[in-house]
Amino acid sequence: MTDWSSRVQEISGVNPRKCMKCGKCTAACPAYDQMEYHPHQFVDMVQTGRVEELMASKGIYTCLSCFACVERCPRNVQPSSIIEAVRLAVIRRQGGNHRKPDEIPALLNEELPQQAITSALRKYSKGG
Amino acid sequence: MQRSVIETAASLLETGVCTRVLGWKTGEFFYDVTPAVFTSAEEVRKDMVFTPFCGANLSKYLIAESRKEGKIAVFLKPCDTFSFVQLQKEHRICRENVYAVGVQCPGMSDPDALKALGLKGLTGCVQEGDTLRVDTLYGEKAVPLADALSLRCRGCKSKRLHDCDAIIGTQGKDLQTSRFAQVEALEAMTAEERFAFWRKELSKCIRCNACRNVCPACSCETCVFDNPDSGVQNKAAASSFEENLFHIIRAFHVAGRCTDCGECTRVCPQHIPLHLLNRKLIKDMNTLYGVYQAGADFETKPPMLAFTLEDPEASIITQGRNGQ
Amino acid sequence: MTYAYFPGCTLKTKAVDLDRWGRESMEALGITLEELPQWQCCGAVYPLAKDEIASRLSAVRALMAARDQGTPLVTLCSACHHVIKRANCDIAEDETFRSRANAYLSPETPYSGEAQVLHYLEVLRDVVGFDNLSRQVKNPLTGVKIGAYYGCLLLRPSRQMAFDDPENPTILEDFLRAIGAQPVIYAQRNECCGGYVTLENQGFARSRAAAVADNAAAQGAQMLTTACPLCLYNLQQGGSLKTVYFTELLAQALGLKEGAL
Amino acid sequence: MQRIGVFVCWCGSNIAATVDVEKVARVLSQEPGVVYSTDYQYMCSQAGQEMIQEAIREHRLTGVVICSCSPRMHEATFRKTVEKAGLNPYLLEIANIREHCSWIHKDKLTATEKAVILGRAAIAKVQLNAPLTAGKSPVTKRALVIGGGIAGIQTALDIAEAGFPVDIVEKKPTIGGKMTQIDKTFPTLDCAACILTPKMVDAAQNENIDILSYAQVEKIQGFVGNFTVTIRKKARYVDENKCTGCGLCTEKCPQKKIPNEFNLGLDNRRAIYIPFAQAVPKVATIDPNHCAMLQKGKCGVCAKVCTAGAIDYKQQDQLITREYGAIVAATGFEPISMDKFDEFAYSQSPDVVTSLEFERLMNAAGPTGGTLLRPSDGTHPHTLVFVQCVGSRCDGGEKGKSYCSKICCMYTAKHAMLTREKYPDTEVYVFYIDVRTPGKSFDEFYRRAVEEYGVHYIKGMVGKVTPQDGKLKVQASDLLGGRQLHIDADMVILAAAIEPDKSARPLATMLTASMDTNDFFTEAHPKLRPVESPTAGVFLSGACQGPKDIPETVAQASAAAAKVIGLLVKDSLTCNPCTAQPDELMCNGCSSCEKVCPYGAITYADKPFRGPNRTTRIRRVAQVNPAVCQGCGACTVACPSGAMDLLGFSNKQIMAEVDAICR
Amino acid sequence: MQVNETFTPTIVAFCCNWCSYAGADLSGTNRLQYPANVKIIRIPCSCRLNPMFILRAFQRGADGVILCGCHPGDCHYTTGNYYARRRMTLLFSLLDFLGIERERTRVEWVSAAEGAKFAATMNDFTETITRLGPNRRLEDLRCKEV
Repeated sequence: MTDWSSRVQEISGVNPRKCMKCGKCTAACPAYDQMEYHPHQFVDMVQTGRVEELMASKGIYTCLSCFACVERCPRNVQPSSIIEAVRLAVIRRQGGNHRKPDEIPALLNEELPQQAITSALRKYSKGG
Repeated sequence: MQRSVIETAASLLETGVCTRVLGWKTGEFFYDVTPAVFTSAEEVRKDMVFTPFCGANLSKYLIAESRKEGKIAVFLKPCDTFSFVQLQKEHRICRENVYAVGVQCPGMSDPDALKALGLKGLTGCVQEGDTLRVDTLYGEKAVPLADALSLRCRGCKSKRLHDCDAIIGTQGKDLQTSRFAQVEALEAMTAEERFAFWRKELSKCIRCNACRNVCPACSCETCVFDNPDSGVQNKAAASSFEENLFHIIRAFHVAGRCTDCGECTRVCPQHIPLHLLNRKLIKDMNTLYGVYQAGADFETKPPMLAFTLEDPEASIITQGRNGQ
Repeated sequence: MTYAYFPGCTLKTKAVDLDRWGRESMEALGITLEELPQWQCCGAVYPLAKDEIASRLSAVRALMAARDQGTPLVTLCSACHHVIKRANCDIAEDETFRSRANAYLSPETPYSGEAQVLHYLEVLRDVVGFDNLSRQVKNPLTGVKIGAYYGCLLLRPSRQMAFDDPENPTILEDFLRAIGAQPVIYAQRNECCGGYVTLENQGFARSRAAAVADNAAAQGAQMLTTACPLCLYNLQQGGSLKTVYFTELLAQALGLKEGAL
Repeated sequence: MQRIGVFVCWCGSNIAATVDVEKVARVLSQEPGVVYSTDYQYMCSQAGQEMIQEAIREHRLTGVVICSCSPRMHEATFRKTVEKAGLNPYLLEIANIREHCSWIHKDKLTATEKAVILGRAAIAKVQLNAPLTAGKSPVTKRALVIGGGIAGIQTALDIAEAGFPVDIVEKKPTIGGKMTQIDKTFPTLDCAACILTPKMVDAAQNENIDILSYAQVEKIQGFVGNFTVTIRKKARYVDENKCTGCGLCTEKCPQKKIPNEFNLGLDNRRAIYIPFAQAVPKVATIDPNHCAMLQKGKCGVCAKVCTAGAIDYKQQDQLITREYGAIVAATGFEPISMDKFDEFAYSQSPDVVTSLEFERLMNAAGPTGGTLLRPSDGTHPHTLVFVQCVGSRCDGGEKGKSYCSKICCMYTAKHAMLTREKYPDTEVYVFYIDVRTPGKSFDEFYRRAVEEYGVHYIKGMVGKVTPQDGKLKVQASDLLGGRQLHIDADMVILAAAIEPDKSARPLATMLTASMDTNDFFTEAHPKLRPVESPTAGVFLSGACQGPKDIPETVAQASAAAAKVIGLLVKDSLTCNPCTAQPDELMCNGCSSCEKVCPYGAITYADKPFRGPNRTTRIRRVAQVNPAVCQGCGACTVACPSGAMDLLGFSNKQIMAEVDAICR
Repeated sequence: MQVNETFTPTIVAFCCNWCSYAGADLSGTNRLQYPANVKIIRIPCSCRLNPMFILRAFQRGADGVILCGCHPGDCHYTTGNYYARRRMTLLFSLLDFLGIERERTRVEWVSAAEGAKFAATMNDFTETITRLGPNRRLEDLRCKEV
C-alpha cells in the first residue's frame, strides 16, 4: 500500500501544513469551473490523506499550470506543484496515462503550435 | 608579472604615493621568500621579488605598519585581500595609510611539492602560463604548474581582489571548489578513526607558535595563551591543559574570522593539517547559518556575532553527522 | 556583440515570424543571436516534481553549452524561457538535482548554474536600452493602442523568473512606448490564455482567451501583442482582437518588415 | 594572603539531616586560605549573622563562604551582613548545599561529600573575588518622547502631569499622528477628532511640554539618566511665534496641485499649508520642493498676504541639543505599500483604495466632505468589496509581513457597518481568512455588522480584480459556499498590513535599542517588561513595539510614562557592579563585543599606549559603561583576545570553580 | 558497551542564574532526586559560558558537561541564549570532528518552573555518561602517540 500523501509531498516538495486555508489560490484559479476539486482542496486532501480521490478526479488535467495560485499564495504553498505531483502519481502507476500518444493525432489541428502538443504529452502521459 | 610588480612598487615610491612598500624578498634560497619593507626604489629594484613562492600573506603586517608615519603600499594576492578586508572589518588596519595593490595570482608553488616530484638541487624557477620552468643543478626541467602548487592553492576559493587601489593583472572571480572534500572524508569516518587521526596529527605539535604567528586572524594585542587572566595562560609547555587544547581553542577563536587562507598549514613545520579544523567550522557555519565568507565584504555580520530565532539547537549535531 | 540563442521547436515551425523578425531586428540593433549548435527541445513544460531529472536535462545541456561559449543564453519563446530559466535556478539551488544531472551528463566541468539566461526583452531593455531603441525606430507605431499580453510563463513564479513585477509588469509597455505605440494597461494581461488545455477542451481555452481580449478591448486596445506562440494561437482562436508577436512590431518599427498592422 | 571564613548552616534539620555539617566545616577548614570554619543552626538568624560579623572582625577575614540555602534566597541578606562588619559585600560566596544537595540526596555520605566539593568551589572562587563598589550616576530630570501621535501625546501628558518637563519631537508639521486621519473609532464609533484634538490642545498648553514639530532626532549619545540628544528642527519658512494660523496664505498660494498627504493624495494642497484645521501647532509650513519662491526666487504671494509678517524665506534648519534622563520611542506605524499586490489592481484603478484612504473618503473633513464617492468618477458606489489580510500573515517576507496586523478585522467591520448605516442601498462584502476580535465589546461589534447591518462576510479571498467597463470585476473564493464568486464591484477596499514607521530603524540604531526582524522595537521582556526596551532608559509606547489599536496604545503609553516617572524621580541610579570590564592593554578594538551587546553598553575610544622604544601608539579600545551594562557576559566570550572579563564572574573565578569540582 | 558498576562520573552543569539555576533550586524544593555526581556552577547567563570552561572541565577530569539556560525567547538578557546556542552547536560539532564522544556534551533549556525537567535531565545525562565510561580522549588528544 503506497502512502500517496507523503509520496505526493515528497515529489512536489510542498508542505501542505503551511496552508492557512485562506482560499486565495481558489480565488485566483482561472480553471475553477472546470474542476470538481479546487486548489485549496488539493492542498487539504493531500494533508488529510485523501489522495486517491484526487487521483481519480478529472480536474487534475484541467489545471493550466498558470502558477497564479503559486504567485498569489501568501504562505508559499504552491498548489500547482501538488496538482502536478498527483498527476505524476497517476501516470507513474501502471497504465495510468490520461492520454496515450496514439490518441493525440485525433486532437490536433493544423495551426496548433508544437509547444501545445509537447506540453500535453508531458502533462498527460508517462515520458511523452 | 614580476617586473610589473617591481616597477609598480618602485614608481609608487618615486612618485611619493607611499613612503614604504611591503612586499617580498628572497632569503637564503630562492624559494625561501619572506616579507620585507622597502623604503626606496633602489632597494625595491635590488631585492624585491614576485615569484611562485610568494605565498606569505602580507596583510597581517599592516596592523603594525599602517599605524606608522606615512603611507605604505602593500602587494596582496586575491586570498590575502580577504584577510585585508577582514582586518579592516575588525578595525585593525588604518586604511587611509595603506595603498593596496592587488596582484592576480596563478597559484603559489611549494618547494616541497617540487621535491616530491623528484627535483633536486633547485636553483631557480620561472612560471610561464601553466608550466613552471625549474632550474636545477642538473639542468632545466618543466613541471606542470598544477603539480607544483601548494596544498592551499589547489583548492583556491577565489581570484577576486577585494578593496584594492590598483590591480596588476585582471580582476578575477570566485571559484567553485571542493575545499570541503577532506573535511567530509573525515566526517565519514567513525569517531574512533577521527580520534586516532587527530591524536596522531596533534601529537606532532611542538608548540612553536608558527601557526599563530602567521595567522591574520590571530592578531590579538595579547594572545589568550599569553594572558594571565584568561585562565589558559601557557608559558611552559608541559602536559597541561593549555598545550593540549591549543589548537581547538585557536580554531574556535578564529571561527567566523578565518578567511581560510591556509597559512597555518603552510607554515607548520610538522605538517599538521590545521586548516581542516578551520574548514570544519566554516563548513558548519555555512550549513547551519547560511554561507558566509570572512573578508568578502565589509557589511555582513559574522555568524558567531549574530543569531536568528530559528537557529537549530545544539542537538542537531549528532555523532559523526552534522545535521545534514 | 554575439549571444547564444535558443530558438526552440515552435519557432522553427509554427512561430517562424517570432523567430525571424526577432533575429533580424536584433541584428539591426547590433547584436547577433547565434543559434546553439545541436539544441534539443526544452521540454515545453517545466516539470514541477523534484524527482523528475531526465525531462530537465535538455535544458541543462543548452545551459552548459552557453556556459562553455561564455555568453548569456537568449531565449524568445516564453515557454522555453520559463523552462530554461527554472532549470538554471534549480541546478544552482537544489543540490540533489545538481549532482544527479551532472552524474548523468558527466560534463568536463560540472555545471552548477553559471550561465545567465536572458529573455529577448531583457536584452532589449538592459543591453540595447529602450531609449536607444526608440532612437533607432524608423516607422514609429504612433497612435496604435496595443495591449501587451504577458501570459503566465514569463512572470511566474516570480521568485525564480525574476523577470518583472508579476502583478504589475512594465517591460512590454515600455517596449511599446519605445517603438512609438500607446500601451493599454488591462488587468487580464497576466491571466492565463487557456494554455495547452486547448488540445482537449477548446471551449474552455477559448473562453479564457475571450476574457483576456475582451478586457483589453474594453480598456481601449486595438490589438494585442505577445511573446508566446501558444498564447498567440489561443488568442487568435478565441479572442476578438488581432494578435501579433512583439518581434513583428519591432521589425516593423525598425523598418525591416513591410505591411500594415 | 587570603584569610577566609567558612560558615556551614544546618538550616535546622533541612541541611543537617542529610549533610554532616560538622564534618563539612572540619574538612573545609583544611582548605588553603581558610582560617576559620564553623557550623551553626540558622546562619540567617540574627544570632547567626552576628556570629559571622564577629568572626570577620576577630579573624580579620578577607573573604566569607557561607554553605547554606540558594544564593537566590539569602545572598542579599548575607551581603548586608558582611558589609556591616566592614567587609566588601562582594567578597562573599555562597555554596548552595540545601536546594542543590541536602534536599535532593538521601544518602548522608554522598550528600556530605558533595557539600564539601560545593564548599571547595566557593572557597576557590572567593579567593579570586575583588571588592566591588556599585557606582552611582545622576539622572537628568527631563524626558524626550519621539513621535507625536496618540502614543507620544499620552506618554508626554502623563509625564508632564507628574511634574517633569518633557519634549515631543514630531517629524510632521503637526502632532496627532495617524489618529487624526481616522474618521470614527471602534467599537464605540465616537469620532476620532473629537477625542484626540482636546488632548493635542492639552499637550500644547501644558507648561511642562515642549512640542518640537517638523523636527527629527539627529544624534543620541549617553546612557540611562544621561542622554544628550541633537534634534534638527527643519525650516518651515514660517516664524512659528508670529504665525496666527489664519490660513490666508494657504488660500492665496498659486501652487495648487500638490498631492495632499493628509488626505493620502486623494486631493491637493498648496505649497504653503496647514495640514488640517485642528493642527497643533496651528502654523503654516512651506513645502520647499514646490514653493516657487524657494525654487525659482519668484512669487512671494504668501509673504504679501501675511499680515503677521511670519513668512521667512531665509529660515534655516536649526540644531537643538538637549539633555534627557529618559527617552520614549513612539514612532508608530505606516500601512505597507500596495506595490506588490497588484492582483487587486490598486495601481490600475483609483476605485481600489486602502482602508486608510477609505477613512478619508468617509470623513467629514476629507476630500469628499464625508460623502462616500468613487474617486474615479465621483459617483455613489453601490457594491463595495473589502479584502482583509492584504500583506499580513504572509510566509517568507519577500511580499508582505509574517504577522497579523491585529487592527484590520475591527476597522473593516467598522467601515462595513458605517457604509451600510449611511447608505442602506449598498451591498457590502467582506472577504476574510479569520475574523479576529479579542477585545472588550469587539466580537459584539462584529456580530452587529453581520446581524444588524447585513454585511456579507465571506470566508475566502479575492484572487483577481479586473477593472473593466467602469466596474471592478472581482474574482473571489467562497470557501464555505464551495464556489468561486464573480462580483461587479464599484469599489474595492484593501486592509493593508501595517509596518513600523520607516524612521524607527535609524532611530533604533541611534538608541542601540534592539528590533525584531520586522523592525518593531523589542521589549525588555515580552511578558513582564513590555514597555521597556532592553536598553536602559529607553521606553516603548504604541505601535512601534507591535500592532496595536487605540485603547491598547493609550494603555501602553501611560505604562511607559509610569516607567519614565519611576526613573526620573530618582536623584541617582545605583549600578550593578558585576559588569564587563575590558583590559585595555589586551583589547584589539575589533568590535566583536559591541556587536553582541544587547544594551549598547560598549563604545570605543582611541587611547595612547606605550609602544616599544619609548614610542606612543594610538589604539582603539573598548569602553564599557557600567551604568548601562547588565552583566550578561556575552561580550566576554565574543572577545577573541580575552580582554573582556566579567566582574564577579571572571574567567579565572569560573575556572577555579571548575578546577575545584573536577579535582 | 560494558557498564562499569563502580564508575561514578564527574559532571559539571553550568546553569544560568535566572532560569536554570532557579529550576535546579525548584527541583530541590520539590525534593526531586538526581545523582550527586552533578555539580552546578552558577553563571549569569548561558552566553557567559566560554567554550574554554568546558574544555577545562574535561581536562581536569570531568566526564560530562551540560549547559542549562533559559528557553530561547525567554533570556533575561533577551538574546544571550541565542549566542550560546550557536557557540555550543559549533563547539560540539568541532569536538565530534576530533572524535570526542558526542554525548559528553549537552545543552538543555530549563525554565525556573521546570524543576522536574531539571532533575529528569540530570538523571538522563548521568546515565548516559555512566554508560560511556570515563572521559579519556580529550586528555589523550595531545599526548605523544601511544
